Amino acid sequence: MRILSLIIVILTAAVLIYGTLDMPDCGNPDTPASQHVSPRYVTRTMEETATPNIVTSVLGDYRGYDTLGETTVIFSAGMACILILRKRRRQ
Amino acid sequence: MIDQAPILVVIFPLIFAVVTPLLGWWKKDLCYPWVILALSLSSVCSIITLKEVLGNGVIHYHLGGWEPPWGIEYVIDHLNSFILVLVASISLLVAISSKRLVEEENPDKVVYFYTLFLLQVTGFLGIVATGDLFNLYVFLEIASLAGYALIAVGEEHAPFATFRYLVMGTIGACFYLLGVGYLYMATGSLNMADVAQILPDIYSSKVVMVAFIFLLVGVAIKMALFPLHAWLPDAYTYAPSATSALVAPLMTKVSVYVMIRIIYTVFKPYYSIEILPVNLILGWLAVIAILYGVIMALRQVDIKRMFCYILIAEIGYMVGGVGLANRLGVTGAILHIMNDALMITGLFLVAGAVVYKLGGHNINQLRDAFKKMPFSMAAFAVVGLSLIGVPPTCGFFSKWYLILGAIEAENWIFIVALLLSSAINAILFFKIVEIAYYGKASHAHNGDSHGGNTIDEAPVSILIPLGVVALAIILAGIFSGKIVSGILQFAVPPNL
Amino acid sequence: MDMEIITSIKPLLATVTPLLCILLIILSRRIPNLRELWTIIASLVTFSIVASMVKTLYTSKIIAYKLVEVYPGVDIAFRVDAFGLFFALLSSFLWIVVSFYSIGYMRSLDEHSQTRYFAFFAVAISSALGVAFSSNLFTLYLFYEILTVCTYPLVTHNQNNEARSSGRMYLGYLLGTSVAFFLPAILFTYYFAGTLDFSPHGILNGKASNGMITFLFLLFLFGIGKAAIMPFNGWLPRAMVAPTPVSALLHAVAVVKAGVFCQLRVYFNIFGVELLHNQNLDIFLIYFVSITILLGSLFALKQDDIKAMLAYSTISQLSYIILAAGLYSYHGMLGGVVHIVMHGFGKITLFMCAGSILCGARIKKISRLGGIGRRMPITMLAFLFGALSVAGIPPFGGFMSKWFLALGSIEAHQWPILVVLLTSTLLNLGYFMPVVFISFFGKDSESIKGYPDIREPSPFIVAPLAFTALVSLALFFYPYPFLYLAEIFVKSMMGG
Amino acid sequence: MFDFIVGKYNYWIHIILMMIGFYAMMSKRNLIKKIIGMNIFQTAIIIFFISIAAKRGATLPILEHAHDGGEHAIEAISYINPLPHVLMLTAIVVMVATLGVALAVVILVYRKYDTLEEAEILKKIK
Repeated sequence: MRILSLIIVILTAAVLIYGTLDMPDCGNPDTPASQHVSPRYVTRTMEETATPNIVTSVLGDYRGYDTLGETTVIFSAGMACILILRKRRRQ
Repeated sequence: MIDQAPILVVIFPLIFAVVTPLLGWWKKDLCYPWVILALSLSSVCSIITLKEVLGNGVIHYHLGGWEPPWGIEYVIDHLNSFILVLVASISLLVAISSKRLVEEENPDKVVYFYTLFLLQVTGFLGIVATGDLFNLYVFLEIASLAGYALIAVGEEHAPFATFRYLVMGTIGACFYLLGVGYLYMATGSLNMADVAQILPDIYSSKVVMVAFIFLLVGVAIKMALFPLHAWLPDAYTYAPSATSALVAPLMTKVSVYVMIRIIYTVFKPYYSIEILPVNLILGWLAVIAILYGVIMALRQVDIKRMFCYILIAEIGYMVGGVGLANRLGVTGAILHIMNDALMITGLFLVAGAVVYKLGGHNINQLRDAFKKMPFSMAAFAVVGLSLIGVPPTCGFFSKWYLILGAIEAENWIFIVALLLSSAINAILFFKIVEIAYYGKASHAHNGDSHGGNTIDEAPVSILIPLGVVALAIILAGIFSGKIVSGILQFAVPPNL
Repeated sequence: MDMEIITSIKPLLATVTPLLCILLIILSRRIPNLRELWTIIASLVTFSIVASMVKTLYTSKIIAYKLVEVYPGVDIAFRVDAFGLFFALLSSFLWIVVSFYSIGYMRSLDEHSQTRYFAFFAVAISSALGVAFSSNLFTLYLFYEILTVCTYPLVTHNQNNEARSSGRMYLGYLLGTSVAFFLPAILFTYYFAGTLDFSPHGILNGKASNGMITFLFLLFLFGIGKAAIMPFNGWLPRAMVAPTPVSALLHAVAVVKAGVFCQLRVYFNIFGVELLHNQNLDIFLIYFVSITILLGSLFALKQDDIKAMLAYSTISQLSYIILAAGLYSYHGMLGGVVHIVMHGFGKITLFMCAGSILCGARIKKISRLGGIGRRMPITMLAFLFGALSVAGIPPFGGFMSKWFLALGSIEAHQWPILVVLLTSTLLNLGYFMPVVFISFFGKDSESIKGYPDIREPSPFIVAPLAFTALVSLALFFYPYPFLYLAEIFVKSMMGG
Repeated sequence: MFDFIVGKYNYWIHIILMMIGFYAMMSKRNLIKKIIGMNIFQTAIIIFFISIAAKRGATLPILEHAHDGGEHAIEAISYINPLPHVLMLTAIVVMVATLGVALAVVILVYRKYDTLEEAEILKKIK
């Protein structure tokens, strides 16, 4: 079992590292990640959301629906814990 | 109202879920009608959405008014509007059937059970509706978390099975998230349509390839595709009856949907088939999954576990259809998403009825079940015939498309696997039917059936959904031509 | 030769009437007399609907009715041509006779679950009519499978261990062959021909390679297991565990004739006789079924159980009918088709006699029949009539079909077939005549000696069998309208 | 070559960290250790995402002089990419929620079997 896990882990790592070979260097400002979608958040956050903290404006506004989902996740987890841990009342 | 229908499909269960604990705190009995109401509204909205899509084409719903790719959008096309209707209506049916089951199995947890039930459905619907890769992850986790909790409150060994499922599920979700990360790195976008537009220019990138692999592996874990299926039988066997009837048909189908989206929408067939031979790998996995599933099912003496292995085999059908990579095969796969959702719901509803009435899910407890529960067993027979693929039940028609697709793709081994699984399914169901039909061999001999075995049917709340499912299986079969020409032919990725 | 096509709902009505009667049967399950009344009424109504179509067919018209499209180009649709009506007329007429007989038989043996019995009997008739009226291979397959499934509860009516193992074999053979061979054959046909609609000259001509045609031919030959061609004949003798009316109608007429009907349909209207002839498949076919003809008769000689003997006799006689497709001549085809009716009336008489003996004297073995003819003269006289007709001795109906077949084999220059026919006739007499002889002239057997109350059972039993025996006789002198219909059909294939 | 390693090494470290967690999830026999592995795995993914956001010479994604009336031209290049941060805020919450549910399940397991060793639990199931 351990050997199998080790093989799987090494394989997974190999694939992941293989992927990094074509990645832009860390900190490179010319990556697609920094150039395609995100510049708008930086440059227009003030006029569109009036929030200087860009993370906040994205979190609460541009991608606010994700945050609703996030809240739902917490709610689910809470309900899940109650459901799981609530003990049966003794009759 | 009609403009907002796409989002309301998802939001109704969510809002109702938030209110459920409060309502339950006030009056416990209100939870059940409340859930039914929520899911009915959601189903109605999903049907409105489907009609809209059929009438006016693809709906783009921008959440918060932000245009993509900056904001999150819902993209409802023929494929996912169809699956939305399916998910919403099947969860409604399961919800209807759940009343007595939940009261019996988790009497003091009804309120929280129903809350999570709704959250689970929210998760499924969110996954299906969204057009954003990360948003999909969030809803995947909602569905998963609710699923873990719902399964954990099952029978004796449920908690440990849940733990294993949780570990596997988390690995799957993490792989998916990693895939999204790699993809984001390569494209800078999270919107599926946007990513799809950018990708063709960078198909040669290793990042994209790894992203693709991880997205698929992550989804494959969630759908329990063959080598990654190990968590499924335990988890769904020990789960409470209402949970397994909800999760077993839907979680896997939703994952198959996501797989179709990734392979054919985010990536294009050119990439998934010409550059990487995904179709070959999926084809082989499907064949193994089908054969493994049915053979394992044959060995089980526990009907719920048997159904779980059947489910694993059925996943093979759909994945195999996706892997055929031609219009017929993918049509078959999508049609089978519907048919299989109906059949698996039927199976687990029967399992629920059996557990409720006969007190267990060992195959021997079914003795004389035809006498005691004629309606449940009649519905079971319909489901069984459909799984075997006897016309006019719907199972026949998806097989029909799949086999035609396989002939076109010249994938003979898949045809053999399909036919072989039909034959083994026949043996399998026959085994159950025989036990339920003959009962104890000793007293069936002397033609008198007047004493002893009186009808002792499952409660109406289970029988009605079961009847609807059985009817739907037949109708879906008879009208499968209409479904395909009316909806599915637009749902198949256009560039196949 | 284009025939005028008339759209009419009659074929659908005829198929659905027995199904409607099921509802009434179930509703009136507590009042046996009313329940049986519904069966009788339904059988009369069905027959009159079928008979009302004869006139239309005489004028070289075809009745068609399309129900629903299940796949682009594939419908569930009805189309009544002379051959279909020919079979439907036979089945629906004999249903009336057997309905009366069933009442007498089931009551005199005080059988259990009679409601279930009558209900499934009606389904079986409905699907036999569906087979007869199918307009394409798909609809045919649909009803073929329903027929298999719905006769299972009839075959295993006794619900004891013997019934269980026979039921297994029954479904195993019939479902197994249909899923493993018949279904792939249909799919391949569709793939090559692009349609499944029956056409007077076949649809496969020039559509596939010679090797493929041969392959398809073999798939169909072995796939339609109901025709009981060796080596797939094992289910028929085992199915004799069913109550006698079931054996009488289903395993002498509806089910097995549906099998040969399907075979002929496929050879005539999918391949086309020309195609078979050009590829020499017809020669292969006639010699292949000759084996069944001879072996079936030989096996029948060895049997001591009356019904088992009749079953082997049926196996042998069914292959006579298949000869129609192989004897490439007018009279050969005519003889095969007409034999459906001649053998039907003769064999149903024999089966009903066997049931009558069981009810009147509780005897199942031939060796115990000594002297029974003196106690039950009408039954045994009817047995003689039936036997002579099946063996093909004038002046009984069976002679006519054998005569045509013999003429056909001369026309087709297949002398060995003539020898086969004559040998088989001798064998037929060899296993029938001793039965008749000992029953009239033999010593009283032990089963009869001490039982003075052995006499003809209820008139419900005796009247139907006397009636069909007389019909067997009458068919020699007046074989219409069956002969007309057969002529119309065979001419439609030969001409044009 | 050196540049290559300097440019990519951080990804590799994240990957190694992930794999440590992944290995623990699969091969550890104690349920709590599995959960710890799960956490390591998830945390590594979060760090990985965050490192996508990095831009050399850029600052936090909070606008300076935001309220000055807009004379300062805001250049995307001077702020790091905010999107991965947002995603990871969500992911962290998901992770915590998963952890919570996992622990609750573990408690339930412990109540049933009085142990958290996988081997012993399997023995008790049989």
